[in-house]
Amino acid sequence: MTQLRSITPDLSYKEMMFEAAVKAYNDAGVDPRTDVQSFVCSSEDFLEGTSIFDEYVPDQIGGSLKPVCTISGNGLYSLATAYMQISAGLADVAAVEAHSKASDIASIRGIMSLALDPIYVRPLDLDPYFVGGLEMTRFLHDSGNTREQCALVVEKNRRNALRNPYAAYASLLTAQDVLKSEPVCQPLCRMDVAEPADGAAVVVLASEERAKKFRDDPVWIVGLGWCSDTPCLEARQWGDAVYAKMAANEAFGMAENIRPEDIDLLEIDDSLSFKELQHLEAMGFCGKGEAGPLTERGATKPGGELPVNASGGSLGMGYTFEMAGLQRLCEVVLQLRNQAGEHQVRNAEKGLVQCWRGVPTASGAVVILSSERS
Amino acid sequence: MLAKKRVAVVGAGMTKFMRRAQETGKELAYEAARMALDSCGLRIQDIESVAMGSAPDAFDGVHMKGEYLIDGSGGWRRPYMRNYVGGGTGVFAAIHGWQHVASGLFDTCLVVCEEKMSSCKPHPQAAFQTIFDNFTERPLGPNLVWIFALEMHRYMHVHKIPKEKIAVVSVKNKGNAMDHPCAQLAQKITVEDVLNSEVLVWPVQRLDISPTSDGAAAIVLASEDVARKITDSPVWIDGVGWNLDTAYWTSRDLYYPQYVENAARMAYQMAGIKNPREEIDFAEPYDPFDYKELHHMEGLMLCAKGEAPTLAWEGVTQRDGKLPICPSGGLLGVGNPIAAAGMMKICELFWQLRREAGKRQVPGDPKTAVAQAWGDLMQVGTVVVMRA
Amino acid sequence: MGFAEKIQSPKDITHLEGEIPVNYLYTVGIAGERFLRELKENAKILGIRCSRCRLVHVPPRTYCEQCFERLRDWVELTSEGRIETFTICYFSADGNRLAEPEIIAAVKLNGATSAFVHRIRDANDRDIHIGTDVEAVFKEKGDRVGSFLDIAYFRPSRRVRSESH
Amino acid sequence: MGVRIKEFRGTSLREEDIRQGRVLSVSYRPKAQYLWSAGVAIGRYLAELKNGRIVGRQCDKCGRTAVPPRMFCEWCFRPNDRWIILKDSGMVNTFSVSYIAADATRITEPLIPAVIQIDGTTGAGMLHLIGQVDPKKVEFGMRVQAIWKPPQERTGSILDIKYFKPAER
Repeated sequence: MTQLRSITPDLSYKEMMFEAAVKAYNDAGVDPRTDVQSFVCSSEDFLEGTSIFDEYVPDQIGGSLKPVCTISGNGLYSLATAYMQISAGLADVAAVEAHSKASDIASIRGIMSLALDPIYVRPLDLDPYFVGGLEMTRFLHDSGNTREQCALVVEKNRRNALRNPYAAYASLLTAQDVLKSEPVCQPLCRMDVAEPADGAAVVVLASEERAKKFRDDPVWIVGLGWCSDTPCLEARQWGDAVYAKMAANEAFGMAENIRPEDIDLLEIDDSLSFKELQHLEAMGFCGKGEAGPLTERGATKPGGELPVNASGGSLGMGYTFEMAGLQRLCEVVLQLRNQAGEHQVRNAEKGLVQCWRGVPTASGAVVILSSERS
Repeated sequence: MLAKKRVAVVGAGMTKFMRRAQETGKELAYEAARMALDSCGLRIQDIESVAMGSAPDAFDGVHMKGEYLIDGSGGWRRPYMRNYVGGGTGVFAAIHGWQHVASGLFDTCLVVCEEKMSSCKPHPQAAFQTIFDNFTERPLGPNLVWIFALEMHRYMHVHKIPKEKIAVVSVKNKGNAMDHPCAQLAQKITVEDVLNSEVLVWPVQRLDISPTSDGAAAIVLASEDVARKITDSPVWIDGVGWNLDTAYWTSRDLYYPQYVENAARMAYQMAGIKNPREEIDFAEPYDPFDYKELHHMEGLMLCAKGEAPTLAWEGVTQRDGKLPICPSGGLLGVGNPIAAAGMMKICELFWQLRREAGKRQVPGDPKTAVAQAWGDLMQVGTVVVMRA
Repeated sequence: MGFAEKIQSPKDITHLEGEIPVNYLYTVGIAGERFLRELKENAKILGIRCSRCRLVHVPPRTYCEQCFERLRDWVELTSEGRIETFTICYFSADGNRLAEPEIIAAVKLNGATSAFVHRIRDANDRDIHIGTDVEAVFKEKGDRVGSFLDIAYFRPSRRVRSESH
Repeated sequence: MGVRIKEFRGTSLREEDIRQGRVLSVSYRPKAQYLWSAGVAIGRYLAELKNGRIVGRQCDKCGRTAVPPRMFCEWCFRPNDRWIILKDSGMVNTFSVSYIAADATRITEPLIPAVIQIDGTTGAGMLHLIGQVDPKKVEFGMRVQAIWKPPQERTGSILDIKYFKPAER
């Protein structure tokens, strides 16, 4: 993964992807031209400003004239696709790519508006984050978590980022600063929303047999799941992250012997402050209404009993759209290899990564990683 | 490690292909998905995962189009994922669905492809401007037909192919489509009609091209044991392959689609096919332009390089010929709602191999067939081998 | 890693401005056609029932997303409902600040199981909470064009408004 | 459409059905604006076009010179090694004659798009136009020469080359 930055005017997206790819292949000890049999990229055309973005991905990741495909989704979906390809016997080694060139986008709200239903929602002509505002109101109402607890998530994650050299938005700001920030779609304020960042990430997957040849300390994917709730705002259960609950159920179902209480650290979606609390509850890491109090007493800090987003999360590192899931996965891999540096969580053996595809979607994925094959 | 499973197509469905549909994209996807389920007596509750294929969002005019289409595609509260390899998507969607089941993660997968190009104004071609490199190509004002004309012309030059040997493909496919109830451009035309049609970008003329279309198509996939419970006549996906060439298309010799050959080799190897010319009974190569069918026959190694035009001219590729090509009527005749058009080819293999294609049925006893799609900047090949 | 050379002066940085230059015209679909016609002609809100799932979808659809059955059982709904959730929005879709913030709510109409997302106007802020009864205000017939915005907005029901005064 | 399937759905419309309001529709003009970063390779390429030069990048491992340039070799997957100043002449690899504009409307003066292999590269070409020639006289393998805009009109764009014209023999 490259360092995240608020802008990268000196590099094209191709050059950013190349840097991430070189780092990943070097880390894994593979040559993409001879060892990697499949490449899975992640992009959405309107985020790139280019139609059929799949055209432009192969060269800078070493995939020319090889099996390369694009998943229109978050990097964790691409990871799941590569996992299926390896399980099905199509490849021994696969590379997964995701990136964000958010600074190339000059009208992000205009583009997010294009994701709203053209007949029944878009005519309102409002900041698409209103969908997040609607969710937050209902979530706080149903769960009993408070507005202030959401602000504490921002304080925690931006401070966590101070210890992470990859982060673009590290800061000592406080919960009070968050509450005072400009309202966007109340109760959502400016600082509740993760700021966009540029970066690229590449992850190399290998079958069990090959992985052991490449390195002594591979990190294992022991569970994964992805799920979509209704795309229709009219049919939403506004207070619940059904997608996160169902994806986590699938992932834990696959990871057989692992339960939520066995997880040592989490890197989960916090692209809107309340989402960290909502996702913790949806995935069964605590009961309804307990995530706020847990945050308040510091349990989710890096030294707490359940470290959440020790990296700084999207609030502290920056929001990288379809790369966000892969960014969190890279963080957990570093943690499980005991290479996370200043923000290393002690004795981390099992980690969980989760993504949400952002406003206005109700889709997301969960991956459980372990340093043990189990 | 999970065991690799054999995967079958057990159901298929599609909408009519139309220049302009009243249905929303969601409604189109629903009609195709529902028909695919009905055709094998399954309900949505029997479906464990959904793979969606759709091409540029700039056609439908919806960012994250895959998310928008979830409800119409049966993705509600299911593992649902969208794949996207440009024009190659329709066949790649079947490959992606195959991966869902062959990996052992799921026993069933509903694969749905949708495209609604008519939403794009003034013309869907406007969206194609944005497929070019923003710095080095788009300022020149290119359109999609330019690059295909460049490829077609190079192909004609290298093999010294007269235009009429290409035009015969358009005549055949539009004629074959007369028997397809979903066809948008079924026509009885002659080689002269093609040669006399309006010149768009020489050597491409009006009747060399498939139309822009709205439509959807879908299949149901199942693992071997589940498939055998659903139907007595599953059609097996025995080989899959895909390949993407460099984005720097001006550095390649466009006369031959090496990426299609690579994809075909991957699929044939998996299916145990050593001699495709002998072992493939009929094929549905991608035919958005008439010359592409010939180009792709060569890439699929169904004939030697430069030999396809002669086979077409001599009638070998007619529905009752020795090697029927595009018995459906292809994109030229049935229509080209990009991803749905590729999926239509998978549907055609399914119906033909089950001998359910009615008036379009190829004669004899077809056992093995190949479908292929192509896209991006003349760059991606996606190939599926199916067996009865 | 990286390249043999990189840009070392901000003066050497180049960028290009551009857009995706297209317009769209969306048909409203089979279910949408009947629904929006009814709004336009008769200021009536139609839903569609799925008896299998015990759902009444509004806006109506040709199918039930949950059981995937084809739907045909159209029902007429009242124009009254209650707020499921709401937000106060300060910006427009193009990122400009609105002259007046706009209250947006998900409104579940009586008899429906899904909830419209629409504007709330003509309201005191203190009356707006989850559970508030609201009613649709339609545009005048001559101004209705067969759009979702033929419902101009929702406002607190008469009872809420009279208690508020 | 198997024989088992009797009915195919889909409601086909004519343009007039929508234009005359017989069916309802919603129009929308999206706001999809960008500021694409050129990056190292394309940034220099455009700057050199402004200087009236075509530059490529060479890979020492395979010896290829790539134009348009990139900072990596896609075949060797390594950072490539040096800038090469190329001639502004080349050879027509393939061409076509366009009677339609980008939005599919008809144009009277046809354009001649071509892939031009730039001299000094190994088969690397660029998309550009051919001018100052009767379309009927363009041939495969024909030698062509870039015609530049005057220096004061150049902006650092691929359009700083007006077109390529047949080279003098």
